[in-house]
Amino acid sequence: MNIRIAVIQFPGSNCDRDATHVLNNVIGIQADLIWHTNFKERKYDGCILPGGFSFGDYLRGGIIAAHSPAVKEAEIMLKDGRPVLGICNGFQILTEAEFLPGALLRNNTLKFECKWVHIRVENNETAFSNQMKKKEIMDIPIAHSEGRYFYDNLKELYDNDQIVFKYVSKEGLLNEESNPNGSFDNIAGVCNLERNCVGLMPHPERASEEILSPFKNTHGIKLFNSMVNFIKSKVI
Amino acid sequence: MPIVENEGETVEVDLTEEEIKKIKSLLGRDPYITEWGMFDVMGSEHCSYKSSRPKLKLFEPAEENYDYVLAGPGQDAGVVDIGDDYCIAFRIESHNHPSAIEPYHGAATGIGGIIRDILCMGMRPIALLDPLRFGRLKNNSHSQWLLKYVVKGIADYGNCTGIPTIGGEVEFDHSFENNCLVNVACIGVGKVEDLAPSRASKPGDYAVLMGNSTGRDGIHGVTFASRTLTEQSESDRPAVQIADPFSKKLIIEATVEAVKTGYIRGLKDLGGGGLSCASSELTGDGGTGIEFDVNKVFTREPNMTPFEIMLSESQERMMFIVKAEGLETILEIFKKYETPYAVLGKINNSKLLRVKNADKIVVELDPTLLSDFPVIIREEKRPEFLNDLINQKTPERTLKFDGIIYRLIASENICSKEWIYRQYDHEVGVRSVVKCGDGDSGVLRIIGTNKFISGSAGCNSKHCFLDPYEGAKGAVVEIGCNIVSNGLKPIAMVNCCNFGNPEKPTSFWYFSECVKGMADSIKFFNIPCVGGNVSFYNEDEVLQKVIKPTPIIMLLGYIEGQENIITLPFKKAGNPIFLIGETKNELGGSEYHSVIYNIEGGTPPKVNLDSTKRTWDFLLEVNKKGYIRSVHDVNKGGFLITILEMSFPNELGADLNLYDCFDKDLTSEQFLFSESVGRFIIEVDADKIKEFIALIEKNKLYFKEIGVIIEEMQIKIKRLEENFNLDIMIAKNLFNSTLPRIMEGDM
Amino acid sequence: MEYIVEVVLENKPAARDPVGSTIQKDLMAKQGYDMVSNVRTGQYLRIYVKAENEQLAEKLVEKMCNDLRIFNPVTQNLTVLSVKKKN
Amino acid sequence: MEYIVEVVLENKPAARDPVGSTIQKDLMAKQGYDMVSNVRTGQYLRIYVKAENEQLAEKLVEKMCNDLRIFNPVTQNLTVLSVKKKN
Ligand SMILES: Nc1ncnc2c1ncn2[C@@H]1O[C@H](COP(=O)(O)OP(=O)(O)O)[C@@H](O)[C@H]1O
Ligand SMILES: [Mg+2]
Repeated sequence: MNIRIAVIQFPGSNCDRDATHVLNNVIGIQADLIWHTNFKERKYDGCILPGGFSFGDYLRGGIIAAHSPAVKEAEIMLKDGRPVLGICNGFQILTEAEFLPGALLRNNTLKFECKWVHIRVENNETAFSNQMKKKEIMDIPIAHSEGRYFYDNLKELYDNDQIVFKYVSKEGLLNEESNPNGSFDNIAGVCNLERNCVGLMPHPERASEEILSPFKNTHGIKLFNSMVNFIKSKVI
Repeated sequence: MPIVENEGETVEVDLTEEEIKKIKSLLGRDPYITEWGMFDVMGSEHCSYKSSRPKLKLFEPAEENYDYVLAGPGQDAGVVDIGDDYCIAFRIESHNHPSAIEPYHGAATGIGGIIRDILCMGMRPIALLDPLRFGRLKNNSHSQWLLKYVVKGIADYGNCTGIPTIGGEVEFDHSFENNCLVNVACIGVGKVEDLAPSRASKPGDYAVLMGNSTGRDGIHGVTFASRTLTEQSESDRPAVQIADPFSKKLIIEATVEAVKTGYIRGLKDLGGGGLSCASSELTGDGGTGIEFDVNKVFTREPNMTPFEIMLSESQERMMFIVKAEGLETILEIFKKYETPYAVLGKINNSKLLRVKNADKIVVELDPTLLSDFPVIIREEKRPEFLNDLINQKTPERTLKFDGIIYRLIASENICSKEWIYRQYDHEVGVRSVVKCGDGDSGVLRIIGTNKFISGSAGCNSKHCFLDPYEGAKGAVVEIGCNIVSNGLKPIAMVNCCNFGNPEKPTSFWYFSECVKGMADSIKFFNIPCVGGNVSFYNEDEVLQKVIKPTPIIMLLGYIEGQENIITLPFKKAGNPIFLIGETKNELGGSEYHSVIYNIEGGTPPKVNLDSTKRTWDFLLEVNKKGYIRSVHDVNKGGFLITILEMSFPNELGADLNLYDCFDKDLTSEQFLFSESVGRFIIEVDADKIKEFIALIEKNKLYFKEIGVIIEEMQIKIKRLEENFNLDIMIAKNLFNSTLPRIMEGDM
Repeated sequence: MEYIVEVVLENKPAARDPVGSTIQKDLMAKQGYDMVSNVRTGQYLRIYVKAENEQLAEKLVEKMCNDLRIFNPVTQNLTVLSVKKKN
Repeated sequence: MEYIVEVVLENKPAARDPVGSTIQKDLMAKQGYDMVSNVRTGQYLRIYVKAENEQLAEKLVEKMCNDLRIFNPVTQNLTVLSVKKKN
């Protein structure tokens, strides 16, 4: 089948081309860059809200973009089971749109943090983690200043198994040193109840080619491969 | 400053009586008040280069002598052809004075300005670099405040616009205490066909102003930048602009998309001098003219006068020269990105810049009058204190070597700069192949090709202070070594000259010597100078304090083939370590002198251009052959610091036998701590030693095999007058914790 | 009639206020201002709005802030500081 | 005695406020709240400080914000919104 993915460009998105590059040139599926006011969900099997600073992150990361018509289109996709991924600023947009639980606050370091971290797979039954093993550790970079995950009902997240990724040490230990921004319970990514919407702060598109990885691996690509697998398995 | 008037209006201009007379006679009448403002701005040091121009002539013309140079000095950015229709634009600028009083917005708008310089060549900006200078940091809340907010300003602007900051440099020295330096560089990539000249060459084209509205902010910003920072600056304060990276991001996308249509014939950003500078340069260089009404310009505040509109330096504005048939397409693009615009008027062949306010003419002159300001020949004189300084002796050593090295590795100028580059998104764009800290330069891939480019920028201000000619040559060599260390070849240079008041003969001497040093060395290496920027008046008149001369060099590296890219960390125990290049008795201006003895003098390093060139060629060749595994050039603190830096990332040690590794005339401390330029530490593949040595001997390079990499986390130094060990974990901790402890802690 | 409505968005206590505590701890206390026991920070907005009267201006701003999620109900509180007629 | 001093730091009136204008234009106006003509933003601080009396509390806070460069007078203004006794 011909899979077609939309990568939404909000004013101020800046990882839109990077995600499109990985989908088109590394994985080899069709991904279109679409300006947020022109996005129509009908043509697409899935969509990605990329990283960046939509509307400058003015007021709060993701809040202004959450009102964009593109987000309403994404909601339609979610309702009929198609996959939607939010990376970094995209994650902020998905929480502000209330498609995902919680909120992303200013890092407790009070600074922008650009570095490679390690995340552990907590739930491998989502549209974006089904090609990973549970508890698998992945090398991936972060680059954000508002990434401290907060939610006032953690129990609900655990009960519903909505935590997808957690920050851990190289060896897989959950501790404060491996938490780059002060996120509750080291949470790096969550999903919705239906498992077709995932948001995460780290950047899988920057960890999908060996040449870019200080660890010479391509762990990030598993997210996109999971999406492709999810789309294919649903069609069959 | 003289006051001029016309029709009852007056304005203060920073022009000499002679210049005023000349302007009147060229024009054949008294300039209108807005014209006075334009002459004032265009005649400022910043715009006219009136002091520096005679010296900058020492650089050979780049476009004529190098066939791959597509744009050289005089354009908004230098542009080089890297083959297969791709070209690279790059440039460096200073934003020192605004940053000294408002570090956050000063630095941020500096980034904004340099991005526009790249953008207006029609290229997409893909990387930033930031060479910085501050006063000493420890126990100095002013320097800490400046560093904190300069870094935040650069981070917020670069990160938001999605342009990675791939490298930079920083030095801390008391001379920058009241005059910090914020230099910013930008690199752009594009197709040769998209190159947009800053020229309006064809009558009938439309001039379209696009971007933010024009306000009263930053009127006379240029004149401000060209004046010494004194008490006077207090009242100039509103001259610092507010940064708006989000608008800039939209302008970048709209501009790149517009350029791709093929309908843009000329493009110019509005920087110093605002609309008056942009419109006169576009038409002046294009041999055309234009007429427009200032009321077409969209303003942010009501009742702005023509003078204010023409001279406002409001940020984030561009002027497009659009082919008539493409106007509608271009305006549609601006609408998509919701960037405001105004079609000002049509280019004509009058060779006149004519601006009206409804029926009244406010400007009517030949635009070339504004760009040809007469030069001023400045006096130069070597300062008398230099002789004593250079003869300063190294005090008797009382500390042990290991203690000295731990102190050096923890010192401000040598310690890790990770606290800075962590705050920069250095990976956005998925091009960053060698990232901050992994190598001496930032290396980027050009997606869709097997081409790689790199950038590195800096200089050693302490060396330049003692000997500006050799110091500037040393800067070219050091930055070139940074490029070569990662396997690329330096192909073009831009520079940013930061000096004191040019009206003072000693300050001007420093400038003059540095330019000579730069020009001589790049000529020797066959590297074209494709652009630059001069910042004078970095001098505190009240305290009589001048900055150390700082000729920042930026080099662009290029190579085809991923296999050529090499990084700094030691790779494997058992591999031998070589020191290439000769160490001389050159402790002058060294970190050893400054950190351990708090002295600035001594004999500064002299450069051997010939052996450096042969070393570069050799390294590029052995790297191609795959004989070497890691490379790092020797810089501040001497070669043991270099070895430590290579040992940290993979936590590998080294066993060094230094017997017979240096000239008998040298003492051990001179050998260990001299900062002789053009040296490298190289890890050679153990299986390729023979081939490596054969090739190095064939090239007649000075080299020593100094030891071997070991698993143990120690650097063992043997066969000096004292044997000693350095613990890698202790050194690494000192290296990494210095900046965070000062900036987050209580020092 | 035009009114000026001042509002402040603050983090709920559970969401913490690292900016405020850093200012108090790392800046004020360390520089000798130890008479400051606590600092809380927030985002301040001054909104210029047309409305019939003061009450309506306040109502409108409150409704808008809820509607548009000007404050994030998961993490923030909103307080109207003042409503004034613009002159 | 402990006092609560509320202050706002914002860009000088003649300076731009890109945050405020983006909120007004891209959020409020686009979502139908076009009765909002302008928004200016700032940093809000609520400072708990020990002092002899109200005047001194206000003075102290102003001096401290200047001393510690909590704001930069080159681009920003500081306004004390209120001083209250803490109960
Ligand atoms: N101001 C800065 N901004 C960004 N990166 C910086 C800055 N200063 C230093 N770096 C980075 O830190 C690393 C080490 O820098 P430096 O110590 O100057 O290198 P060198 O080993 O050539 O002396 C490099 O990757 C450099 O780009
Ligand atoms: Mg180096």
